[in-house]
Amino acid sequence: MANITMIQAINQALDLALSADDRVMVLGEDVGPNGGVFRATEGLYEKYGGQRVVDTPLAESAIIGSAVGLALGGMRPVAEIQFLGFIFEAMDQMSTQASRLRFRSYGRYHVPLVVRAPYGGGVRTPEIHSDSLEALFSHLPGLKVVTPSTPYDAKGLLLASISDPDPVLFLEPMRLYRAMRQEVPDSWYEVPLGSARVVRPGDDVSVIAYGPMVPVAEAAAETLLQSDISVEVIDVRTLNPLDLETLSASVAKTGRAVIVHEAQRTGGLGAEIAASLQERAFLSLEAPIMRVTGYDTPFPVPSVEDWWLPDADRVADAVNFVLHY
Amino acid sequence: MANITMIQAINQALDLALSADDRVMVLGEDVGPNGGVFRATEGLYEKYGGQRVVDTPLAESAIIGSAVGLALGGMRPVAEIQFLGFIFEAMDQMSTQASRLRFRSYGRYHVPLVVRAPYGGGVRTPEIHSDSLEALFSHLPGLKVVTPSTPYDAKGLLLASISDPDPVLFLEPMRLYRAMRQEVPDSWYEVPLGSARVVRPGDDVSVIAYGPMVPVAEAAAETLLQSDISVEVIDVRTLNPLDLETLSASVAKTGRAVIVHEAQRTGGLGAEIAASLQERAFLSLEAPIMRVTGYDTPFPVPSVEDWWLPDADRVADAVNFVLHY
Amino acid sequence: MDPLKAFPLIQVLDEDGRLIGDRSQVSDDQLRAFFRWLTILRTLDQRAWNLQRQGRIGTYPPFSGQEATQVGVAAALSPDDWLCGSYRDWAALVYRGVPLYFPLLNSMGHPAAGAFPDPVQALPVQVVIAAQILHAVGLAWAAKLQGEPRIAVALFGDGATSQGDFHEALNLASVMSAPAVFVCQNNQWAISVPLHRQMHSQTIAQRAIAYNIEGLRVDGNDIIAVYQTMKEVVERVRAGGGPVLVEAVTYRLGAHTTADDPTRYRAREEDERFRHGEPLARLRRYLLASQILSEDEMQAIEEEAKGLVEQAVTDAASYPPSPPESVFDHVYASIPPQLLSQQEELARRVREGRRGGQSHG
Amino acid sequence: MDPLKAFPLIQVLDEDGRLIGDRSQVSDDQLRAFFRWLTILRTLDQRAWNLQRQGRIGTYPPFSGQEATQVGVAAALSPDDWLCGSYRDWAALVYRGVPLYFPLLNSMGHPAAGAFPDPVQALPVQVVIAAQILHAVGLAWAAKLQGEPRIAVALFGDGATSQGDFHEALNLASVMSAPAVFVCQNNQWAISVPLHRQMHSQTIAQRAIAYNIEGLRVDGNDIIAVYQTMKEVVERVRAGGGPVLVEAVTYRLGAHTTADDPTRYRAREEDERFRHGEPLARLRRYLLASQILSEDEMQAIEEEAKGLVEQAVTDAASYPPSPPESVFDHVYASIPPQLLSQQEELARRVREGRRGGQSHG
Ligand SMILES: Cc1ncc(C[n+]2csc(CCOP(=O)(O)OP(=O)(O)O)c2C)c(N)n1
Ligand SMILES: Cc1ncc(C[n+]2csc(CCOP(=O)(O)OP(=O)(O)O)c2C)c(N)n1
Ligand SMILES: [Mg+2]
Ligand SMILES: [Mg+2]
Repeated sequence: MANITMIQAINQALDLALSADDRVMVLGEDVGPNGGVFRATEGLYEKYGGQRVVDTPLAESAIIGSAVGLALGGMRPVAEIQFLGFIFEAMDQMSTQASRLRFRSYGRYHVPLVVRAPYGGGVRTPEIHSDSLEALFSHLPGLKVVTPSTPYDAKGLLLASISDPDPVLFLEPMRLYRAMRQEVPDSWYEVPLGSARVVRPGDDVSVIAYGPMVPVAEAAAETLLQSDISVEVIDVRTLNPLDLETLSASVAKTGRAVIVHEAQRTGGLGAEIAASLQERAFLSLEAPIMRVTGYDTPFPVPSVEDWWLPDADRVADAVNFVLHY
Repeated sequence: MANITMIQAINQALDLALSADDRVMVLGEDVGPNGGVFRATEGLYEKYGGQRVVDTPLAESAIIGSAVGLALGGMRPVAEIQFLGFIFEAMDQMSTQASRLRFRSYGRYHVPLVVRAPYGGGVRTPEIHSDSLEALFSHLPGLKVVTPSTPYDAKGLLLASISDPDPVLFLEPMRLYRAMRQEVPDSWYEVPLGSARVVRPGDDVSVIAYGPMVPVAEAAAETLLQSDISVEVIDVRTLNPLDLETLSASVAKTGRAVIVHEAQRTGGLGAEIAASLQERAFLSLEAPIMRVTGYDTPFPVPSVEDWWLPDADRVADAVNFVLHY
Repeated sequence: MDPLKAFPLIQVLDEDGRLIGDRSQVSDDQLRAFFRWLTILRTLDQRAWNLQRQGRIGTYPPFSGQEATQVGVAAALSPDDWLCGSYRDWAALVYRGVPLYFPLLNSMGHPAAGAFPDPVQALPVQVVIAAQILHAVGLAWAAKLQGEPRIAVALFGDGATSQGDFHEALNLASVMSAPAVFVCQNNQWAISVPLHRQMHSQTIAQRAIAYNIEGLRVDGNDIIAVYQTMKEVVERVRAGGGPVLVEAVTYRLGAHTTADDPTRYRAREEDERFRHGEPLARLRRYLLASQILSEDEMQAIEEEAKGLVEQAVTDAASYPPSPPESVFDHVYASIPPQLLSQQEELARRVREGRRGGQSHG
Repeated sequence: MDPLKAFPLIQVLDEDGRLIGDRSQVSDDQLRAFFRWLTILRTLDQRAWNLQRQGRIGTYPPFSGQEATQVGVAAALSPDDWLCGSYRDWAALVYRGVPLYFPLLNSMGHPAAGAFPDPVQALPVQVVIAAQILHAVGLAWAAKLQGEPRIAVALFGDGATSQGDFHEALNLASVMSAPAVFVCQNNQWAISVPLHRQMHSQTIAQRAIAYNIEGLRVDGNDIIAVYQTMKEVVERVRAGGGPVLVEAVTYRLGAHTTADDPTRYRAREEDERFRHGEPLARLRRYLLASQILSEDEMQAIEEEAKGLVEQAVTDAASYPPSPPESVFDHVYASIPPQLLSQQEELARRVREGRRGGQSHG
C-alpha cells in the first residue's frame, strides 16, 4: 500500500501489466523518454525498452489502426491519445474497426486494446485539449468506456481494462491526476468493468456523476448535508455498458435524481442515463431527472472555463430543484 | 409543381442553388459525370461544369477540410459524403474545425457549409453503409443536423441549409430516396431549420420520429387507429437544435410518448429527446417515455437487417405499453 | 526524376502473351495451376454477377481483370503470413483457402462470411477504404516484436492511396521497419473517378520515395511478373529489409459493383484497349503458344471450373441461416445485461414470427 | 536518388553569418527591417516565457529559433494572401499585422485572441496538428475559382507531416492545381519525438515527389534564404504553377511549450550545436560584418523592442475581459432557444457572483 495520486496509480498499473505480460506494450506520442505529457508512462521506457514503450509518429489513426493490428497479432497494446480531443483523427479506427472486428469476423477475431486518453477541463489547457467526448463513444457498440474518479479505481479499472478481451476506452480526468492521494495496494487488483459505485449513501436524492464530476458531487452533498439533505452520490465508473441496476436501485429508493457531467448537455451521456432511469423507475420518481452539465457551446478558453464547468453550487441548485418540485 | 421522389427533390434543390448563386459548388466522390452513387447530382456536372461540380480524390477529411477553406474563402460548398459511415474519416474536420470556427475566431469567421450524406438501413447495403450516426453529430455544438422524411421537406430543408450561415449536416434517408412521390414546387422555397412537423395529429400518444422512421411511425399509427388509438406522429426534422417546443406541447397534450429511431438505442438521439421531455412535461406524463430503436449491436448484415430495424409492429407494441402502463 | 523510368513496369508476358522477360522462377506446373485458378475465379466472378442480376445475391464487387494480381500476390505468401484485403479481393482470399462459396455468402449478407475457416490467415474483407493498411502494419509489427518470420500484406486500390490512412500506414511501417508489403491494385478507377483525377502523379510507386522505402511497379495483368516480383519482395521483407510498396498496374474490366453502371463515366474504347491485355486471355495465349496447355486441356479446366462454381452456388444457397438474435453474440466477449434483454426481445419476436423491417415500414 | 542532393539546402548566409549566396533580392533596408522584427519577436517570446513563469499568462509555445522562417514567409506574401498557421506561428502573424499583445492575450485564455483585427488575412492559430493544411487548400482553391490572384500558405511542423491530413491536403492541392504553398517548419522535434522517429526519410522536401509537385529545402534559420526562396515560390504559385512544398530546416531553441521540459529528452550538446546557427545571431553577425547595422544601432533597436513588448504586456493585461456568457454568442449565427436559456442561466449566475468551476469542485 502506498498513498499515491491518480497519475501514479495509472503509472503503477502500466508498470505491473508490462512486467506481468510480455504481450503488453504501450504506444503513443511522447510516451517514451518523455514519460508522457502528464508522466503517466514515466520510467517505463527506461525499464521496458523502446520496443515495448513506443513513441509513434504524430498520427492518431496510425496509433489506433496499428494497435488494432498489434492486438490481432497477439499483443496487448495500451495506446495513448495525448488528449481526448485528438481522438477525432482516429475516429474511424475506433468506430468501424477496433470496436467491430469481433462482429465483422463473426467472433473469429477480437481486439484486446486499451486506449487511454486524458480528458475534461479544470486545468486551463489551450482549446480542444479539454473536450469531454464520452457520449460519442458510449454510442458505439463493441466498445467499452471507463473513467475513474479515484487513484484506487484508476489502477483497478485500468488493470481490468487491460485484462478485458474487448477494446476499452479509458478516460482519465486530467484535473484529478494530482488532485488527491489514496492508499492503493501495490499488487495487481481489478475493479470490475460494468459496475457503478455508491460513493456516499443517502436517502433524499441520487446524484449520479463520473470522472471529474464525482468530487464536485461529493462537495455538493457535503454542503447540502448542512441543510439536512441526504444525498446519495454514485460514481458511474463504466460509461458503457452502464450499470443501470445500481443506478435505478438508488433512484427507486430516493425518488429523485440529478446527473452531473462536464460534457455538453445536448446528446450527453446524462441523456441516456435520464432516459433509462425514467423507463425503469418511473413510478418512483417524484420529480423530473435533472442534468447539470457543460453548456451547449464548445469547451471555452481558460478565462471562461470556471464559469462554464458544472460546480457544486449548480449541483446543489439542481438538488434543491428536484426536492422542491 | 411536379410529382417527384426525394432524390429528385434533392437534385432539384442542388440545381436551383447552383443556378441561383455562383458561389455554390458541389464536391465529393463520384458526384461529377457519374451523378452520385444515388444520382443526387445527376446532370449537374453537365450543366455547371467540372469547376462547380467536382469529383474529389477519395479522402473524406480532404473533402470536409478543403470545404471549410472554400467556405471561408467565399464559396458555398455543398459536400457529399458518399455514405454516412465514412464520415468518421472526416470527424476532426467536422467536429473541431467546421463547427467551431465561428467560436474559435470569436465571430470573425463562419463556415457556411452543407455536408450531405445518405444514411440508414433498409436497402441491403454492405456493412458500414447503413449506419445512423446522427446522435454523434447532435452532440457537437456549432453544427446543425437536419433530416427530411418527404420529398417536399427534402428540397425545402436542403435549400434552407444552403442558405444557412452555419455548417449543416444534411442526412438523407437512403431508403426514402425513391420510396414515395410528392407534389413539390419547382421554385425555391425553404423549410425553416429548427422546426418539427406534426405529421398527423392525435390525442392518446405522441410518436416522435425522424427520417426513415417517419413512415414507420405513420404505418403504426394507421394500424393502431383500428384499435381506436389516436396517435400523434411528429417528424423532428431538425435534430440539432431540437424543436422542443413542438415536442413537449404534444406530450403535454397526450401524456405519453414513444420515440423511434434506427440508430442504436444507447446514447441515441432518443435519449436526449426523452430526457428533455421528462424535464419539460413531467407532470403530464402518464407513463415512461419509451424508445423503439435499433439494437445495441453494429448495424447487421443484409440478411438480418429487417429483424434489426424498428418496424411498425415494434412501434405499436411500445404504444400499447405506454397506454396500458 | 522521371517516375516512369525510375519505376519501370516489370513485365514478363507482353499484352499479347509473348514472353519478353525471364520466367525462371515459375515452373510449367505452377503456370498450369495458375491457369486453372484464374479460370475458376473468372467463372465464379461471372456467375456471381448473374446471381445478383437474378436477385439471388446482393451487391457484388467483381474482380475480373485483377485475378493475376490477386492470385500472384497470394501465391507468393506463406500460410502464416497475414493478408488484409478489401471487398474486391476475393480472388486472393479464395486462392488462400477461403471456400469458393464465401464471396457468395458475403453478398447474400450472411454474417458468417466474416469468419473465414481456420487456418486462413486473413482479416475479413474491408469496406472502409484504406483502413486495413494500418492493420497490416500492426500485424507486421507484432510479428517483428514476437520474432516470428511472418509478414503482413495489405491489398488496396488506387483510390485508397488518397486516404490519410495510406500515408500514416506507410510512414509508420517505414519508421518501425515493419515487415509489411503494400500492394496497390491500380485498376485505373475508383468507382467513376479515373486515376488522373485521383492524383496528379505519374505512378503510385513513386510514393515510396516519400517514406524512403522500396517502390516497384509491376504489370498486374501478368501473373508471372506479379508472382515472381512478389516472391522476391516477400523474401526481402521477411529477411528484415523493411516495408515495400508494390504498384500492380491493372484494370477493372467490369463495373465497380453490381450497383454501378460504368457506361455513365467511361468510354467503351478505353475498355476495349485494356480488355486486350487482360490476365486470363494473356496467360491463355502464352500457354497455348508455348504448348504448356492445349485447347482441350483448357476446355477440361473450364468444365471443372463450372462444376466447382455450381457447387459453390449450392453450398452458399444451402448454408444454414443464422438466427437473427445471434447478432448479439459477437459484440462483446460476454453479453452485457442491457444487450441480453434486447437479445431476448428479438429472439421472442423471431419465435413469434413477427417479422421486422421494411415489410412493415 | 539521394534526397539530400535532389533537394539541396538553399542557403545565403552560412551558420556564422557569412554571405555564401546571392542576396540580390533583399535590400539593406529590408535587412534592417528584418533585424528589427526578429529582435522584437525574440524579445516578446522571452518575455512571454517569463510571464508564464510568473503565473501571469497560461501555456505558451515559444517560437524562438523559428523567427527567420516565420518572418521570411510572411514577408513574401501580399496582404490578400491567406496564412493558416498553428499555435507556434505568432511570429508570422505579428509580422503580418496581428498586434503584439495577441499572443499574450491568447495565452491568457482570452476568447478575443481568435479574432485578429481586419484586414489581417489569417485563420486563428490551429491546435489540431495538420488540420489547417486542408483549410489552406480550400482557400487557395476558392481563390482560383474566383479568379483572384490570392494564394494560401499553410505553416506546420515536422510532426504534422505524419498526419493523414498532410497527405490528403497535398494530394488534393496537386490534383486541383491549387495556388497553395505548404511550408513545413522542420524544427527537428515534435514535443519529445525527434525527426528520425517521426519519419525514416532524409528530407521532408522529398515528399513532394509523391504528389508530383515542386519541393524545396531551405535553411530556415537564414532569413535571406527563406525570404528570397519564398518570393520566387509565391510568384510561381500565384502565376498558376501549382502548389509547392517548402521544407524550412530550423530548430526549436526552447521547450515545446511552457508545460514542457526538454531536458527529459534532448541532450544539451545538440542544443549547443543548433544554437550557434540560430537566425537572430546569424543575421546580427552578417549585418555587423557588412556594416549594414552598427552595434549602437542594434542596441537602439533592442531598446525599442523592449519598449514595444512592455507596451504589449500592458495592452494584454488591460484588455477588457469578455463576459463569460458571451461564449454563447459565437456558436451559431443566431442563438437557438435552448442555448438562449442556458445563456440566461449563466448570465444570472455571473450577475449573482456565483463563481463556478474548480473553486467549488
Ligand atoms: C472511407 C470510404 N470512403 C468511401 C467509400 C465508398 N467507396 C467504396 S469503393 C470506392 C472506390 C474505391 O476505389 P479504389 O480504392 O481504387 O478500389 P477499387 O474499387 O477500384 O478496387 C468508394 C469511393 C468507402 N467504402 N470508404
Ligand atoms: C492531432 C493532434 N495530435 C496531438 C496533438 C498534441 N501535440 C501538440 S503539438 C505536438 C507536436 C507537434 O510537432 P510539430 O508538428 O513538429 O510542430 P512543433 O510543435 O515542433 O512546432 C503534439 C503531439 C495535437 N495538438 N493535435
Ligand atoms: Mg481502383
Ligand atoms: Mg516540430
